[in-house]
This record gives sequence, structure tokens and C-alpha cells, in this order.
Amino acid sequence: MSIQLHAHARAFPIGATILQVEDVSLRFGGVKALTKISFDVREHEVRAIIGPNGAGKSSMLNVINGVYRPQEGTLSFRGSKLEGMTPRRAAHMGISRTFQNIALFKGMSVLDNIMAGRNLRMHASFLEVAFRLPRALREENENRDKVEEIIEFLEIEHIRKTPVGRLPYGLQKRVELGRALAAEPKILLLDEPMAGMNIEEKQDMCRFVLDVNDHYGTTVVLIEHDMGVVMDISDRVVVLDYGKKIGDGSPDEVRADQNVIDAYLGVAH
Amino acid sequence: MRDSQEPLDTFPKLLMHHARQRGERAAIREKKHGIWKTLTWMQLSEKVQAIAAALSESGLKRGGHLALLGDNRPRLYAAMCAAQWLGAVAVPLYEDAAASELVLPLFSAGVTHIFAEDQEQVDKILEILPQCPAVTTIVYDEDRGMRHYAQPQLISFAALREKGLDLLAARQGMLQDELAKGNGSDAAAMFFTSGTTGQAKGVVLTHDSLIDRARVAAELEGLNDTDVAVAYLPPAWIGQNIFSYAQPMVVGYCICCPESQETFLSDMREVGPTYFFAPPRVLEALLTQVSIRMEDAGRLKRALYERCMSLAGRVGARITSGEAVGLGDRMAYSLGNLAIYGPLRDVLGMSQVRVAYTAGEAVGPELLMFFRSIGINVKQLYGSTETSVFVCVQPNGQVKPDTVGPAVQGVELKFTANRELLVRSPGLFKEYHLNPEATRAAKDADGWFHTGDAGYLGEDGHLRIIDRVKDVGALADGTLFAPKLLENKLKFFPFVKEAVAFGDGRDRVCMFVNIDMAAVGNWADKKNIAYTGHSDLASRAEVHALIGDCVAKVNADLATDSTLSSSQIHRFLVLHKELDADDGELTRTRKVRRGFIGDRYQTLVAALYGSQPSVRVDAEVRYEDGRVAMVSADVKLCNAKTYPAAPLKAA
Amino acid sequence: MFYREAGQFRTSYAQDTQIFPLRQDRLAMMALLAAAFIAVPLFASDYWLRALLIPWLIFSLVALGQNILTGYAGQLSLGSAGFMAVGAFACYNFMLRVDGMPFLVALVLSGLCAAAVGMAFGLPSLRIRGLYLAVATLAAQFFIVWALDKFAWFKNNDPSGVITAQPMKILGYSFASPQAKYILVLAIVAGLALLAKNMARGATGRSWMAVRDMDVAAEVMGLPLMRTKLQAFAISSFYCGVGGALFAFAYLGTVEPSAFTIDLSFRILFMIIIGGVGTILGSFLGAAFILLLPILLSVLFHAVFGKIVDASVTSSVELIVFGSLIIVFLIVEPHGLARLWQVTKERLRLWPFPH
Amino acid sequence: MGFQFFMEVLIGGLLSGVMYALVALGFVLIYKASGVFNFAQGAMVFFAALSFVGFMELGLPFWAALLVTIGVMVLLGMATERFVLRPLVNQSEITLLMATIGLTFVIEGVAQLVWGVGVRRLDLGIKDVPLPWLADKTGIFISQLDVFAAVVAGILVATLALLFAKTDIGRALRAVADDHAAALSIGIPLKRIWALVWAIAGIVALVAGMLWGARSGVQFALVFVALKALPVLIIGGFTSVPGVIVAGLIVGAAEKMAEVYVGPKFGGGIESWFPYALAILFLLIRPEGLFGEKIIRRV
Repeated sequence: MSIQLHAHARAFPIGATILQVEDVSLRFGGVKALTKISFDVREHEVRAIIGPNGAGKSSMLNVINGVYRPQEGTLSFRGSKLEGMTPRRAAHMGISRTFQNIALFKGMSVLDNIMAGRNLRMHASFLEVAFRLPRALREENENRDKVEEIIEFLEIEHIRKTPVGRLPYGLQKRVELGRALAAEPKILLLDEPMAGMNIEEKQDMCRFVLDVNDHYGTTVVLIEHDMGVVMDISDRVVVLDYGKKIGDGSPDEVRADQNVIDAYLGVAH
Repeated sequence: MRDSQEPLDTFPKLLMHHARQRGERAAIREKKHGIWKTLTWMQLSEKVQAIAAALSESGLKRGGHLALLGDNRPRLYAAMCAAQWLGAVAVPLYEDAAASELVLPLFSAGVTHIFAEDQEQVDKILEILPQCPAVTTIVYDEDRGMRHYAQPQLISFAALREKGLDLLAARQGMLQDELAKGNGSDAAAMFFTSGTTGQAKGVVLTHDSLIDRARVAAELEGLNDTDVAVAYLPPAWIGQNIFSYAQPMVVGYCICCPESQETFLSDMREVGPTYFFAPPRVLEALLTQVSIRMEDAGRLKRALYERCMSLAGRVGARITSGEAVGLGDRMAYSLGNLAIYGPLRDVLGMSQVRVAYTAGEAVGPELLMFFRSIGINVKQLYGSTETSVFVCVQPNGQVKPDTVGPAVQGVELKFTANRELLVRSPGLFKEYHLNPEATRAAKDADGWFHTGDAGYLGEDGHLRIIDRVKDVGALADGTLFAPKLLENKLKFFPFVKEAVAFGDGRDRVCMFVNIDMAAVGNWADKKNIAYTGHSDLASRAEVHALIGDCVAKVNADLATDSTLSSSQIHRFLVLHKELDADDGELTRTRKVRRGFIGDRYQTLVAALYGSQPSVRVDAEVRYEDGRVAMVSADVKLCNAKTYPAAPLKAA
Repeated sequence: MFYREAGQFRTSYAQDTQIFPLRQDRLAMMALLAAAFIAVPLFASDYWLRALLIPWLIFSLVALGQNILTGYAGQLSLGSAGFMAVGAFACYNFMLRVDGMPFLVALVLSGLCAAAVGMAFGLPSLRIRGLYLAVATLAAQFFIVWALDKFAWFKNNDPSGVITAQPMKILGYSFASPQAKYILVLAIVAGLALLAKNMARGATGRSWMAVRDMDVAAEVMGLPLMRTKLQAFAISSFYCGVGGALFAFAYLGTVEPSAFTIDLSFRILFMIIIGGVGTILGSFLGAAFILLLPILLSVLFHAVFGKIVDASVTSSVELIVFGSLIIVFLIVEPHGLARLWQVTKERLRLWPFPH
Repeated sequence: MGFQFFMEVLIGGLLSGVMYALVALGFVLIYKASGVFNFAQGAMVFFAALSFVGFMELGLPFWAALLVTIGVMVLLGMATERFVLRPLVNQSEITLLMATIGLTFVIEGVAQLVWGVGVRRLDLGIKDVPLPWLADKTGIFISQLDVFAAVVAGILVATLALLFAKTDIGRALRAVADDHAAALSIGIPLKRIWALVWAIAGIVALVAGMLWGARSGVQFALVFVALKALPVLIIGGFTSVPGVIVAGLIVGAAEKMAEVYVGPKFGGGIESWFPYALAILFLLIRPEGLFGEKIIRRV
């Protein structure tokens, strides 16, 4: 169903380059995680970064949202260079993400998790909160409303108040997506959103990713090591292997690319 | 003031009346975004006028038709009322109907405007649009996924409303005229009968008939504007329309729309309805849930529960009916009420229910009595689409499982030679849309409606329904054979989901049984019987034994009734697949199509009346997405324990 | 089974997020407060007020502070007693050195002092986490007690090293009688507990818990780790400080620095472990439990062995019981008494259904 | 106030540092092997010393008492592993820490219950008097007890080092320390290793307790003196044996220096917190400690 959905004309046509990665290299001590990676992400597109395990996909994501600082290379957002990226700055710029192994706030309910995703939009001081002064209450209500839209969007009304710890894996992934969406990001980074899911769950997740892209016009950058699903839903694909870029283009081009095929030889997909 | 001048003979007029009388009271609540968003009568009336203005702009005229395709939502009811405001006819349709099933209603009714809930419904309509050229406007409520739809007919509800608000000032005069023009004899709505019998027909009902029946019933039960009802049944079904539209409009009470199907129960508990309607299948589902969940309770709690329920079984129903009961029992019951009944009513969300109806199908007596015994005033009523529901209603305190009560005010009953029930009442339908001969066949010259139901009046004046006339048959020996009666007796057992009885013109009665996946599955887990799915479970010897017991119990019961003792069930089989409306085995209201099933599974029927222990069958299954697959299975045929007819004991 | 929820629906987010969503609970709470404010002072004996209720309330407050830091923000602190000490001595000095200083103002100021000190010792939490941080807070514990001990100025150069709390006067009325003290303490604790609850269920609490549960994710969402942690330290220390001040002024009357040993810090930690980490209710339950246990034990002992057992035996048994209880709770019910209560409540709401 | 005095202070500090190192050693062993920060180490030290004294007072000869105590400590260690840590496996380190705090209370309680609360003298037959020859030659006074302690500690560390380096158990231990899962997968019996480690820690505690007790009497205070080992750990790094040795010496020396040269300005007693302050400073500069591995946090 995901495929068919995509066949429609796009609500948000793909626009200009929003994120530019240039010659990024990243090392841990001696270990080279990334070497001279360059690619661009255009507004409103679904951009996939694929590659076998250990190809440096996650490192790439972590560089984009400032968790890691590359030793060389630059990132530019809407044409302006980004110096000294930090996760917080990334968040403020409208980059939000999910994690490969779910990083939800285990002790909190689904609702609170997603609410927490909107903390950037809450400015009341702890005193205002403690005394429930108007601004605090207003922010609480306004943001709750937004969050509820997301809950509706992801069809998780029935688990709204459940502690995330009790949810099955698939749902947790969905909630994490919700938390990332809550920030109303310009760019959404998804770190292996379908890892460890059964086929229905994968299909659902595909649907939601596409719906997000389609409904909010969010630019999506997602990582997968499993070529299958991604190919159907992404507009363009970057292929990494051992920290080097070995392919870049439309799914079909990439599928045809000899280097890619070689890289994936042995990797059962 | 103006109320006295003009009669409140149409729904829009009633709406305006409430907007004036109780403008600030809640008219509709909708659970959305986690809270109950409330629409007052005033707000509702404004919404309706805006929509009406926009609809007239887009060409909806007196006598036109607006189809409604969606779940219970305030917008849907607003649109319905807006259409009626303009003198158009509302045509609610089943949202789970397949696209192909929609062609006939849309086409035959010459529908020009459609209200569709979401992308799913819109897609269906677009699919069949070529066959329904008349359609000019499709209003969709949820814009999720609709952004890139370019079709000119499409407009979002929000946009429509905006348009209406802009037009409102300019069109105020026109709206008032339209409102005044409308009168009771106009057609208000058209309902397509589920069609247990042949092709679906569009039943046209006038404002008068709907309002009259709604009012009579409301007065009978003393409903008032503090009552609350949950709107959860398909709006396309007359019952839903009466309880969630006609009666609220007449009385001014508030209806609540649940957030979604899976949250229905918790939502219902939140709003705590005072006025509740549930077809037998819903009551069954509730009861099944109760029994399943109590299965898991600790031994002590179970024991307490069992004790309380046995007491309730003895005296509960009588206490609920306000009959005299021994002091000891009464006290014991009030203790039970504290410990079990009260909490049980509450977790079911029915602790505030004053009046509850069940109808649509004859209800198993035990089922009815279960709810009454825990203090929920569930009553049966009799009626149909053609009669705007209310023909007979059981008065408080006179609830007998085997009757549907006396005729309500304004209704005349009479019977033909072959026991068919004829009804004359102000609530009768106007006509079958564009189908005069069908109309003539159903409603004769002097206004008697032929219900097609066989029944008789007891000396207590309460109506007793036996079955559909065409279904009531006789066994080879000429004794009465009433399949539905038998099926219902069996269906009361939580393990039995559906049952189909055969025996007309045969020497003995045999049955198909559909197990209830939830109940039997749970039972199997307890017995730790491993199974892969429904068909596997259905083929288990243990399950056959389980169902065998149920059948035996039914037979024991039948044996005590002289007229029915001969229709004890001799053989039965557990069907390998669930009967399904998508396969045409059930109607959309989930009534079994006995004839259809009989033809479709003739090999099985033959086998039942044969003697072999099992038979191989291939059946096609249609999946959600329309794909069709063949499943083949060995179906075991089981003999049931039967009992000698009880001798009539001397009084 | 006593809950009748049908018909209790919410039409606004305010209703949906209120502290007691169920009418029955709201009524129960009101009744409880009424009893606490009216019935108790009328009927409870002086001993009860002085030796049980007042200390219970005070320690509940301190436990609340510990819970904010450790339970909600996930920063283990072993220095709570130190922060109490700051509060106690600050309050004493404000009363002493600023003439005409109103008690309540002094109380707040002393809380603020504690908060400041708390933040100072919380600073390392920006670089270090978990165990390392625990050690840093130990430093606070030892340093504070040492400082208060060494610098006579804090104790107004009293040779005995013991300070005597000034009388608590508000608007001329002196809270001297046990009843008066009790009501004052109760009011303060109730008020602060409410504020804590508001923070816990609001945005503030969410950011604390986010940092606690998954700080990386929290940071990626743009949550300022430093500010959140320091904030938790400050607020937590504020509660401890006020608690300390009350401890000196409303409970003991005279204190010396050595009253705030690391042993006390441990007990406060135990209160939240047993009561329930990350719950307001837990702070109260835990405090009650830890305070009552020794009394129960000694009562038990005397009941069983008569007077023959000497104090050292009971005290060591007490240690053993405390220790084992902590371990048992950590293993069996890491969420403490509060969770047990919550579970029972859930079951009652679903009665007669088991789940 | 001359060079001699300075030397005395320094060496005295270093020697007491040996004590810290010894206690800290117990922490490191357990932390390496089972990732538990054993707050109860101090209590174990106290308990060991007390039991040893107790047994001697019961009339057991030195070596017998020593053996029995070792036995007791081994049992204690194993019991701890079995009843406290195994049920809590895979819990957050904070939880484990709190559990060991609880354990501290239990051990203290038991110790007091069994052996009473009074301060005990412990005589190892070495006088706490200056080494005569050193005093004669350099005029620097250093207690021979301290020196003895240092030697014993040295021997202990050396033995452990050998144990780790040469024996299978040692290799297994190191494997476990590196990666539990991996260790399990190559068939190392985790539980047994853990029990063993706790036993060793018990013995280390005993040695520390005896030396310390001999110098300042066996008393409840030992528990808190042992808390001094925490800053040592931080400075040395939780996972490094050599680290804690060095750190122990640093802390010991620094604390004495501070006490003697800075302390008076504040009326003394700054020992009680100085090491912690030192530790915090260290943390801010080098969070992973002197020899600890750098903490890389994967996302």
C-alpha cells in the first residue's frame, strides 16, 4: 500500500538542497568511521543511507545532528555552513531523530514521551510550572493539542497513557517516531526505523514515514541496512561501505550499480 | 414566542428550538485528542446553518439526496441536518460496504452530494464515480492523505464550513425560508434495508413518522435533556438514527461519539450513558468479555462471583423489575450489589443506565436475564426500518424474555392466517424509493404494513415473535420448526458465535456452529490445547465435545417445551471458517442468511443428514483486500445428546 | 471496587491532568487534609505530635527533596543531610543577625542558601555521572559538616558548638506549643508538596525524567542537560534546606553540626527507596516507614524479651533490618510502597475483573 | 619545621596512602569483575578486623584466627554475590550501589551484634615506634608499623598481580572484566568468577582491616575511614589496579600535607573532606581518572 500511496502526485514537490554534507571524515582514535563523505539532501524528499552493518551509517547520522564532531569536512544547512554543531543546536535548527535501539524515556507514558519532544516550545520557568501560572498552563494545553494530533496521526490513541516500557517493540518504534515528530522538524533522521520488525510492522512503518513526508512535508533521512523496504519508499539513496560512499542516486540506479551489488554480496538481502 | 406559532414538525426546526431552549447544553460530545470535545445546541445549530448555506450554494436542493458514508461524528450529523434543512433527503450508508455495494444506493437514489469520513471512503467513491454520474460534490471530513487529490468534486468539510460561514449573512433569508418551507410530510431520510430478503430497498421515512415514534417512545420512558447516549452503531441503521438523531432532536439529550472502535468500551465507561441501545450481538460480546475476564480471576474472587451470580440468577431480574422478593434475598442481593453487581455495572460503563433496549434480532432469554439480574434495565422492543422502529416495547417491570411487549401508543396490530404480523402506525414509511410495486406489496391500500414476521399476541397483550414467516417451517412430522429460536438458544453460550439450524421438511433438526474465537481460544489456553488458528481450533475433538455439551443443554431445555421438544438438535458440525458478511453469509447487520448458507454448504448439510463421521470441504475465503483463497478441511460431524419430551405435568 | 467511574469524563486538558482525576480520590484527599489540620491537633497527644508527626512531616519534606534529585532527575546524592545542615544554620543566622527578620522569610532564605550550596556541589554533575557524582555529593556532606563545625561564626561562637533555635514568630504569634508547631509544619510541607507535584507532572518534571531515563535522547531533543540537572540540584537542596531549618526550629530546638551525619543522609536515601523512587507519595510513606521502624522494633523487643536487652543490641538489629529491607525492596519492588499502593488502586478500579 | 619534618609528613602520608590503596583495591577488584561499586567494602574491612580480633579474644592462636577469619570473609563474599547481586544482575549501577549501601548496614549490624560495639586493640606484635636505625641515621621518625604495613600491602598487590597475570582464573577474570557477554560465550562460569572475586575482596579487606586496626584500634569509625577510598578510586580510575595504588599514595600524601601546612589556618580537620575536594578537581579535569579507560558513549 505504501508503494501505491507514493504513486500519487506529491503534496510537497521536492525542493532545493536543504542539507549539504561535504568531505566529512570521522575518526575514533585510530579507527576511521567515515572518509570524505559528500552528499546532499533536498527539501521534502525521502533520502536513504544504506550500507552493510558497520558501514558507518549511524556515525553519519550522528555527525548530521552533532552528536559526533567530524575531524574534517563541513555541513551546511540551507547554504550556511554549520560550525561546532551540537545536538542541541541541531534540534533548534529543526533536525530531530530516532535511534537504532529505541531510546524512549522508559519511565514515562506515551503521552509524556511525546510531550517531552516539544520541550523546545515550552518556555515557562519551573516557578511558573510549580505555581501553575497562566503561561505554564497555556503552554501545557497548546502543546498537548499538538501532541494529540500526532497521536491521532500515528493511530496510538488506545495506548496514550500506557508507560512505554510495557509496549511491544513495534509500537515503541512508532512512539519514538511520534516523539521526533513532536518537534515539528524540518529534517527527520531515522536510524534503522524498521530494524527487528516483522513484515506487517515494517509495512506500517513505511506507511507512516511516507505519510509524514506527505502530510507534513518533512524531509526524511533514513538509515537501513536492509535494502528491500527502503528502495520502495525513498527518492534517492546513498550507499556507504566501510565508511566510504560507493553509490548515490535513485533506487533503480543504485540497484543497478555494480559496486553496490558487490558490497551487498554475501549480505543476505 | 415563535415556538407556539409554528409546529416543530421537522428536525431543523427542532434543532433551532433546542438552540433557543437549551443553547448552552451539550448536544454532541466527541472523544477527540484525548478529551471530550463538546458541541452545544447553539454551536450545532450554527454549524448546521453554515453547512446548509454551503450545500445550497453547491446545488443541493429540496428533494435532492445527500449520502453519508462514515462513522458517528458530529460533522456527519450536522451534514444530515443541514441536508434536511434544505429539504433534501439524508441517505446514510454503511461505511464498511464495499465500493460495488455502494453503486446501487448511490445510483438509484440519484445522489448528488456525498459526505465521506476519510480517504478510505473517498477512494471507494472515486472508484465507482463513473457509474454514478449524478454525484457533483464529495465532502470529506479528515484531510489525512487527501492533500494530493485533485478531483473537482472534492472539498474538505472545514473548507465547506468556511464557505458556509462567509455565505451565512447573505443567505440568512433563504435559509429561514427553507426552514419554514419544510414540513412534516417531507421525506427526511432514506435507509437501505439490510435485505435479509433479496436486494436492498431504500426505505423513505418522513419527518413526521420519525419524530412521532421518537416522541412516543421518549414519553414512554420519560427521557429528558439530562440523558446521555453513546453513538457507536452504524449510522446507516435505522436504530442508530432513532437513538442518536431523532430522539436527541425531539428530547434534547446529549450523544457521545467514541474515539475509535478499540476504545469504545473505555470511552463508554467514561461518559456513563443513561440511555443505551445494544443489539443482541453487542450484549453477547459484553457477556463473553465478562466471562473471559472472570476466568482469569483468583479462586477466592471467582467463588464470590459465582455465589453472587447464582443469587442474581435467582432473584436479580425480579428485583430489577421491582417485584417483591424475600427480605433475606433482598439483603443478600444488596450485599452482592456492593461487592459484584455494582462494580460490574460500572466497569461495563452501565452503572448509570436508566433504560436500555435490545432489538434487531430475537435475544436469547439467558442473555437478557444476565443483564437484568445485575440490575441493568435492559428491555426488548420490536420494530423495523419500515416502522421507524417502535412497534412494541416492554414496559418497565413487565419484561418477559419470550415477548417483545405490547404495542406502543398509536400502533395497531393484526395477524394474517399464516401468523404474519401486520402493523399500522403513524411511524410507517412513505415508500420504497422508486419501487412502487414493492411498496404496494409491503403496504396495502388501507395502510397495513406486512412485516414478514410470524408471531402472536399472548393473553397478556404482549407480542411474541416466532421467526420470519418464510423461515418458519415444519418438520416432516408437521410440528413447528423455528430455526432462529433454536439458533438463539445455542448462541447464548459464550463459545458459540453463530449457529445455523436446518430441518424444514426434514425428519430432524441439525445445526452448523461457528465457535467464538475469543471465548474458545481462551478456554483452549486454559486447557493448554495448542492451536494455530480458527480452522485448526474448530477441528479439535475437545472443542467438538465442548460444543456438544452446549447442544445437549439446549436439547434438555427444548425437551421441557411440548411444542419444541421435537425440534431437538440431533447432529451438528463446527464450521471450519467464520461466517462473514464479506462472503455474503451474513447481512451487514450480521444476521445469518440461512438459505444462502444452506446452498453454499449443501454438501455439509447433506452430510449432516447422512451418517458418515466426517466430510471434506473446499471453501473460498475472501480477505480484507479482496483477494480470494480456497481453504479445504475435514469437517467432523457430531451426534448430540437428545432427551425424551417431558410429559405435561399436571398443575 | 469502591470506585464508580462511569460518567466521570473530561472535557479539557486541565481536567485530564489534574492530580486526582477521580472524584472519589479528590474527596478522600480533602477528608484527609481536613483530618490532618483539624482532628489531629485536637485529639493527638503532645508526645504524638512532638515525637512522631512533626519529625515525620519534616523528613517527608527532606525525602521529597531527595526524591526530586534522585527519583525524578536520576542524580544519586549522598549529601542530603549536609544540605539540611546548611538550611538549619542559615535560618539560625538569619534570625540571629537580621533583627526583625520574619521567620517565614528566613525559612525561604535558608532554603535558597541550601539551593545555592546544592548547585555548587551539583556543578560536577555536568561533567560526571552516576557513581562519580555520588562521590562528589559525599564531598558536600563532609565538607559542609566540617565547615559548620570549624567556623564558630556559624554558631555565633557558642563554645558548646550547639545552637539554640529562636522561637518561631509569624505576625506576632509564637508557634511554641506542639499543636502550633505541628500545624505550621503541616502547612509548609503540604504547600511545598503541592508545588513539587505540580513540577513533577508539568514540563519541569518531564525534562527531569527525560534526563534520568535517556540523557542522550533528551539532549538530541534540544533539552539543556546542564540547566535541567542544576535546576534539580537547586530545587532538591531547597527542600532539604527548608526541611533542615524546620528540623532545627520545629523539632529539635537545639542542634549541632554533628547531628547531620552521613548516616542521616543514608536514612533519607532509604526513605525514598522504600517509599518509592520518583513519586511524591513515596516520600511520605518512606519517611513514615523509616521513622516508625525503630520504634516498632524496640516495642517488639521489649514485648518479647522484656527490659533485659540493652540498647546496643536493638540498634544493631535495627541496622540489620534496615539494610536487609533496602536490599529486599530493591530486588522485589524497586518502586517501593507507593507502587504497591498504586497497584492495589488499579485493581480496585477494575474490580471484579482481575485485569 | 625543617626538611626532616617535611620528609616525615610526606612518608607518613604515603604510608597511610598505602592503606587507602589497599581498601580501594577491594573496590577495584569487584568493580572490574562485576561492575558493582561495592560501597560495603569499608564495612567489610571493619567486619574482617573485628572478627579477627574477636576470634583471637576467644583464644584462638594468631594463624588459626587468621584462617577462620579468611573463611568467614570468603563466605561473606560468596553470600553477598548470591543473595544481593545475582538477583540484581543487569540493574543500573546506581541501584547496585544503593544495594551495597544496604549491605553496609547489614554487615555493621551483624558485626556489632556478634562482637559488641566497644573499641578493640589489635596487636600484630609490631610496635608503633620509629625505626631506630632510620631515626639514628637521618633523624626522620617513621613508625615501623607503617613500614610493615607498606611491605605487607606490597606483597599482597604483587601476589594479586601474579594471580591475574599468570593463572587461568586471572585470565578468566580479565576476560570478564572486559566483556561479560563475551566471557560467558567462551564458557567462563561468570557466577563462579564473581563469587571468587568477592572472596578475594574479602581477604583484601581483612588485610587492610588488620593493618589499620593495629594502628588505630578496631572500631566502627573504620567504616567511614574506608570511605576515603572513594576519592582514591576516582583519581586512580575505577578499573585500574596500578591507578589506585598511585592514587592512594597521592591522596595520602596530599591529605597529610594539607592537614599539616594548610589545616591550621582553618582549625584543622580538613582531612575529613580534602581528599574529596581533590577528587572533584580531578574529575573536572580528567573524568576517567589517572589510568581509567576513556568512556566512549555509543549512541
